[in-house]
Amino acid sequence: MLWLLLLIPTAAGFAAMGLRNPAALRRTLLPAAAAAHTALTAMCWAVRPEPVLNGWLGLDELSLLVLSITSGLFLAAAIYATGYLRREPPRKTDFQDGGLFTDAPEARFVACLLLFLATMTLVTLSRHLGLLWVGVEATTLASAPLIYFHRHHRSLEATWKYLLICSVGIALALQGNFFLAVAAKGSREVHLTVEHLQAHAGQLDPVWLKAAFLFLLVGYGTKMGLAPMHTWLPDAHSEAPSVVSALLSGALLNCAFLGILRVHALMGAAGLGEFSGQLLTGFGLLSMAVAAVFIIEQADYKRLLAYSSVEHMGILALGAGVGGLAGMGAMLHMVNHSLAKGMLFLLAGNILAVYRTKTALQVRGLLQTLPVTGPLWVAGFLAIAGSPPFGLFVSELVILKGALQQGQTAVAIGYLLLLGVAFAAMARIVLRMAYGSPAGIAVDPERSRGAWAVVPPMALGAAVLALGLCLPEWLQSALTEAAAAAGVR
Amino acid sequence: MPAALDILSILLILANLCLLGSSRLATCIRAVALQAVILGAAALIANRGELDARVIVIAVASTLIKAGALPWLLRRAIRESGAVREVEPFIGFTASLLWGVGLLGACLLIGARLSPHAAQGSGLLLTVALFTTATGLMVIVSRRKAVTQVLGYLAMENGIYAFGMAFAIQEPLLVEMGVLLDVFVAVFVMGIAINNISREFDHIDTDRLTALKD
Amino acid sequence: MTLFLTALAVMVAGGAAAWMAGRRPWASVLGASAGAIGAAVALVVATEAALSGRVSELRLAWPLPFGSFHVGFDGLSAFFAAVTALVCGLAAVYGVAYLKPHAARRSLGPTWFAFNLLTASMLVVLVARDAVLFLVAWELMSLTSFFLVMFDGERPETISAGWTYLVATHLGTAFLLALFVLLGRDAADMDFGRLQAVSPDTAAVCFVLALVGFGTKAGFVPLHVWLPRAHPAAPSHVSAVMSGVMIKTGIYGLLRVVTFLGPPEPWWGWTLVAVGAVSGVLGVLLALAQHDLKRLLAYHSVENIGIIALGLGLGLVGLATGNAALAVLGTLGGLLHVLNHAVFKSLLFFGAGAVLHATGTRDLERMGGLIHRMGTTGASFLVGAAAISGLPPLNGFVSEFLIYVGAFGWLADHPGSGAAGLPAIVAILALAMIGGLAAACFAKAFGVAFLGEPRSDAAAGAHECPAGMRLPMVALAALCMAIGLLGALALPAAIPAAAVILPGLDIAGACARAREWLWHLGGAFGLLVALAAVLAAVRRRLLAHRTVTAAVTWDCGYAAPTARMQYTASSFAAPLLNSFRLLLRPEARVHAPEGLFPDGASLHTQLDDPFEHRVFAPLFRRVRHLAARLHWLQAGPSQLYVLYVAVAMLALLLWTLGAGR
Amino acid sequence: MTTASVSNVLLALLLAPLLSGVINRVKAVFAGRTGQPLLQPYHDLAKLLRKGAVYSRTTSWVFRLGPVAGLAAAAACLTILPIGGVPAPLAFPGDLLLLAYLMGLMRFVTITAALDTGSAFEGMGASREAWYSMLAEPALILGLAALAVHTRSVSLSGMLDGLARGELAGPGGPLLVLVAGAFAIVLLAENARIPVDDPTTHLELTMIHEVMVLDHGGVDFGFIQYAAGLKLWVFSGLLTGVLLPPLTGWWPLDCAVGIALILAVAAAVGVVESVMARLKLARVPQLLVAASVLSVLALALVLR
Repeated sequence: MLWLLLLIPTAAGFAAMGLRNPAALRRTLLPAAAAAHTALTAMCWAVRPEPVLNGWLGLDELSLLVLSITSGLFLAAAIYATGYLRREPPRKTDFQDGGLFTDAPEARFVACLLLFLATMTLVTLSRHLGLLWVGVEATTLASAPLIYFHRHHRSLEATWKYLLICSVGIALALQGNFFLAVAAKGSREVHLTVEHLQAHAGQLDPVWLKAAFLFLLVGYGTKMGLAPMHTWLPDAHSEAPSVVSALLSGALLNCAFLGILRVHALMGAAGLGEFSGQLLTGFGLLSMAVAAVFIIEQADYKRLLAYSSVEHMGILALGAGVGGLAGMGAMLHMVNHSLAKGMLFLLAGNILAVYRTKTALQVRGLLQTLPVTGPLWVAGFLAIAGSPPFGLFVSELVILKGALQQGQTAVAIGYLLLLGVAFAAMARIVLRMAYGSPAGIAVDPERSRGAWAVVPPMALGAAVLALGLCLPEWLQSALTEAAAAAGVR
Repeated sequence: MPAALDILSILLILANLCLLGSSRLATCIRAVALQAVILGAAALIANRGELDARVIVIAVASTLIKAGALPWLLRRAIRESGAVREVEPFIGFTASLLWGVGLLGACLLIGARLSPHAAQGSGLLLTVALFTTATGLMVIVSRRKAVTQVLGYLAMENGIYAFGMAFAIQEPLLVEMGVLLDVFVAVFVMGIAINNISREFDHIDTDRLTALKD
Repeated sequence: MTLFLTALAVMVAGGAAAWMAGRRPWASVLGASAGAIGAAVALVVATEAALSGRVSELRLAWPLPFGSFHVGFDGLSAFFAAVTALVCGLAAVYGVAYLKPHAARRSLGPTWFAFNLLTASMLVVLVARDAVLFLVAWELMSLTSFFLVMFDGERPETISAGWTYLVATHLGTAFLLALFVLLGRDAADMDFGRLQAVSPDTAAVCFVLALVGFGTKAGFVPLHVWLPRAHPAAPSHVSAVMSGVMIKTGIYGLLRVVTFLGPPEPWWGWTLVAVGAVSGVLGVLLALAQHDLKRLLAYHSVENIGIIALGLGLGLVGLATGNAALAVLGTLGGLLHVLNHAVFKSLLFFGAGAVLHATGTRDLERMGGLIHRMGTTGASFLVGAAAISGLPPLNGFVSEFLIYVGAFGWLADHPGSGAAGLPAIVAILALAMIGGLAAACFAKAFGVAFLGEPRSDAAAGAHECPAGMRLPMVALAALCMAIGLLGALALPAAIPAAAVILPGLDIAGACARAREWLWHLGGAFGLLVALAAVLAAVRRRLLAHRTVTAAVTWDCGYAAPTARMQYTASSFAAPLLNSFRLLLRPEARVHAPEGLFPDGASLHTQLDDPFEHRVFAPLFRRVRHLAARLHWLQAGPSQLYVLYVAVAMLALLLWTLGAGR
Repeated sequence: MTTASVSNVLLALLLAPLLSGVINRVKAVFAGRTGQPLLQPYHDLAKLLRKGAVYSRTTSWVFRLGPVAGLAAAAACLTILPIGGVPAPLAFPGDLLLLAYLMGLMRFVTITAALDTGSAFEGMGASREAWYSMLAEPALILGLAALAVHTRSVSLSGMLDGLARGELAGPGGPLLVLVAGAFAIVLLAENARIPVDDPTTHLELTMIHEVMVLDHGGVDFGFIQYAAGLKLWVFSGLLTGVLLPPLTGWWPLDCAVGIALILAVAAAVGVVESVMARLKLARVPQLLVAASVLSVLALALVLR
């Protein structure tokens, strides 16, 4: 079963790479593979598959959670992408400097999407830290071509920064793995599998372990988008096609977070949980602050969303660092954020297609111009800003309660304050976009793409709403177990 | 014979300083290649105890790739983009050297903190490995060309590899997968990117790569 | 309880149906009737519960972390719920005719959905017995009202007003989050029954949090800045609901939370009295300076919230010092004023809406003489104006009377009490100033808008509004008089609420006494009305068979007075504002006549909200500048970005290992 | 007792116009003129009530409501005002506030009636009236508060009883003097007398109260004049109640004394008007604020 999870997207990917045309077949291949993957994931909830590859591949609550998010979001993105590919002309003029540019071959795009899914699945499934690292590295390789889909110099620049910064981070993470191995030298015949390390956490050398945690935190933190390592994120998200941005924000960042959580759990088992917790909390607050700074008066609405991702990654880190109830909150928040952010990026794609600009000030009267996308955009903003009745309100409330229960009053205050600032700044921009009169703005509404473009975001929005209205018992317990698996106690 | 390891370490340091101090791209490329060779040797020496095929293959392969394939590809990129053969640093070479010495000090401190806890392996090599990584970062940060950034990245890689040597980590596949994958990234992906850059901008300076900002 | 919830369900369902109906002509009627019917049922249920004071609860499982769908009625909830349902129902009726002109331009379904959802969420806020449910309903209320404020979102000023409102209410909610989480910190869930302050210090912190969080919604100065911007922007029936009842949920929340905090400290009451005095006086002063009718009314909401706070503050002082008389009179006065303000403020906003509907302007200086064309509106507006000015024999005076008597009585019982008497004195002084100023302000508003000659063609061509809008106004005007004359009958509705707020205090006697006084007051009012009637009859008899001729206004010998010679609102307000210029710094743009043959001359007084322009705007600007100054962090070069990574790495390593942590 | 109260009210209704007659006589005496007869106001009223009416086309029913409601309010005041230690027919806790706010009502209707004419002069008068009364109101209410504390009563009737005899000499003396001062100023302001306002001026620009009623005539004007008399009566009663509480226990005598005192106050007003000049408009607020200060002082004194 686990093998299937890995094989389906990989095979589909290579197949897509292989068959250059007919395009129609390829375009059906993408959602089909995604659907199959989702179905398998759903089955995993019913029956938990056995670990394979002598325990290197396995599925615990945490990985199942992340896997489900990734798979579900990918399904939505795949459907959206199908419509996207249908519409997108191969050659178009760059609306920023008017130059002509082409897109990468569609076959490669689809293939990379599927491989991206495969690599992310690998990250979630791997119980071996080395293998997990390989997976994270692989996600970089698979996603870089996606960012360079539109072949103009801005997207190339974004790709370059993404590659460089993430590779550096990944290299540091590798260093961290080595440190871990050294730390484990004390216990004979090392295995970097989660179970093994947890079992022998006692014998690990604390100093090396701490150093290892630092390296892995910075390394995976770069990928996750924690300030100050977040710098690749806004560029990549603003230049990549919106569907890719949605996957980056909604799925990739979680996978990186998963990497950090694995080590955090290990630290906890080794009795260093406080040390790692404080670091996570600190990075969380810092990320929220930095994100707030750049959300204020942000001119580009896709960058705005990217920075908001940084902010929410900060919230996740903070929640995991504070621990206790907040850990469960962080898990819930991960789900909510992925859904809401995916929705927003897909909608941003629609807006971009119609308004042909990423400058927020040049977008006015959304509610009138795009009768479906507009309201969804406002709803998505409210969701991501954490207003009821959307899910993020609940998770943010839980995290706050957790923080206060742990007696981290200062953290709670900073958390509330930064949330407020980000909200105010974001509201200013979103309102200007949604309201106002579209008069005097060149829009070509025929470029808005019917059901393909609105159904997926609508579904995601509905999911966030549902999570805000009711959180079934089984899900709550699953989240709690996931938090426990993440070593957040 | 840890003495040999120590000598290699010293050589590694020198290579780093050369990388920091030289003004010509070609020299830098050679310096990195040299590091790769040294590390290949170090690998063989470090695991002389159990010198099985796996170790040899890995050492030789990575040496060949990093000392052979990479320089060739980088030179080609430079030739194609017809870029200036200068390094064009943000920080002067002397300054970089001084910085390098400072980094060395920091690494010594960290190494000193760590090595007593090290179960085995050479304390010096540990320090040098860290220093090499730091040098790589330094080169990435302080040089202007995309090529030099790749070089810096390779240097980091060498540092990490050296670290792996220093402790002869037995964890199956960890070192190999890691190093090979990273090399793969450096060589192919970044290579491709560089070629794209040179096509798009007909040069490989990164100072034109600053259109995206706030 | 179930009936109540069913009513809410009907409301929301009707709204949703209206949304589905979209542009169809009957969509508006459908939504409105659903809202009105639901509100009517809710009104009946709530009134019954308020009068009986019976406690009824209902708890449904709600799978949210530490949340449960737990609602219930007690005196306090029921009282506020009744007021809310009353105003919302009438507003729904009023809204149909008011929105009709927009129907051609846009679909009204969504508006009605938002309106009904607003009503429903307000009522849920009032009956919620679980913090999570409360917060959800609270935020839902804010959001729906926000969407209604953005009704015509094309205009830039509406957008900025909406932003101000959204941010203000959200920041307020942040305080509430902190408050409730702090109260429920050690509890497994956040049911109201389990909320408590662990220590006196926590209680104090919670009180401050509540004061800020709920005060933002209620519009305490200086947290009121969103109010005069958002309320005028909304459609008038929404303004009525927001000003009349929505801001009262802030008062309700404050009272509700105070019941969690155990025995109050005296300084809580003093703070509330101080806040009330400041809000009241500043609110009415700022109102006096406005020439936008709806903005003026919005500022009066600030003033009346101040009066309510005065009463409740005195009540808290009484509760803290164990003085039943003061506690009861203050609390009852405050609660009754909640009802009264809801009645006459929504009446006034309906009137303003009718004027806007008829003349298309909110600017007083462009109105005048409307009473000739809009008789009913004018008459009901006059009643509302007199009532809000606290003039006998209307309801405004009744509630202020109770607060006054509470303060007077307390002073009379404690001669030589020294500084302890300060709250009472502050309350008296504030009420006295508010009384005079409010009367002046509404003399201006009514006089300039409805009396004299029309100042613009729009005013000259005005027409009376349709019956659908007149009916609610007349009903409310009648209610103003009824509560004025029979305040003693309205009082029992507030007594159970007071009992909830004042636990452990024997209030029966004081309540009975207050009621008796209100009977006296009603008698005096009756006498007044009778006298007026008799005199009117006499006058009619005297003039019956005599020559009654019409002429031009005597303008001191000037034969041809024109509309532009009338006293303007600016001129009327100028001297009063001038005596407070040190406090408010009003801007007067005077263009004095000069030369032998002066051309045009003009006087225009205007007053920017000092808190908005001297406190909040600079604050936000400073934050924006700070952020802008930090943008170099993201300047572009990849080297810089890698440097961040490297520095972070090195710093962490040195910090951890170097310091031997 | 009720007979006494009712007789008080009736006497007030009967004698109120006399006050302005007294004032005019006193002024005439000071000016060395013969002056109009003491009962002239009655003749004026009778004449006005016999006249027809001329209304401006601008005005509406609000204009006609003004005099009626004003007179009603003033008359209603009488029913809660005790004279000479005799409780008022309608005495209940808090009636003092009703008194103050009935005055407010009277003012409100006058102002709206004035605005109804759409004349610049009457608008100006209305603005000034609102301005002054806004300043006078705190003085009155705080003064009443001081009395309430002093007498432990929140009802006028209870209060005036509570004022023990000979207080002026006793400890409460300073208090009473302060309050009396405040009330005196309020009386002058509220009844549009010099130095605040000049009822006999001939230049509309300088009028305050008189200019508001320029357009009223006939019956309406009669009502207004009569209401003005009643208002003066009420304030004088308030003042004398404070200054000189009743002497004997026998109510007819007390009432007689009380009424005599009220007439004396009218005479005093006449004297003030004769010896003082009218203040500049800008100075008046200072006078009124001074009154409030007196009241606050009194309050501080009694709460100390």
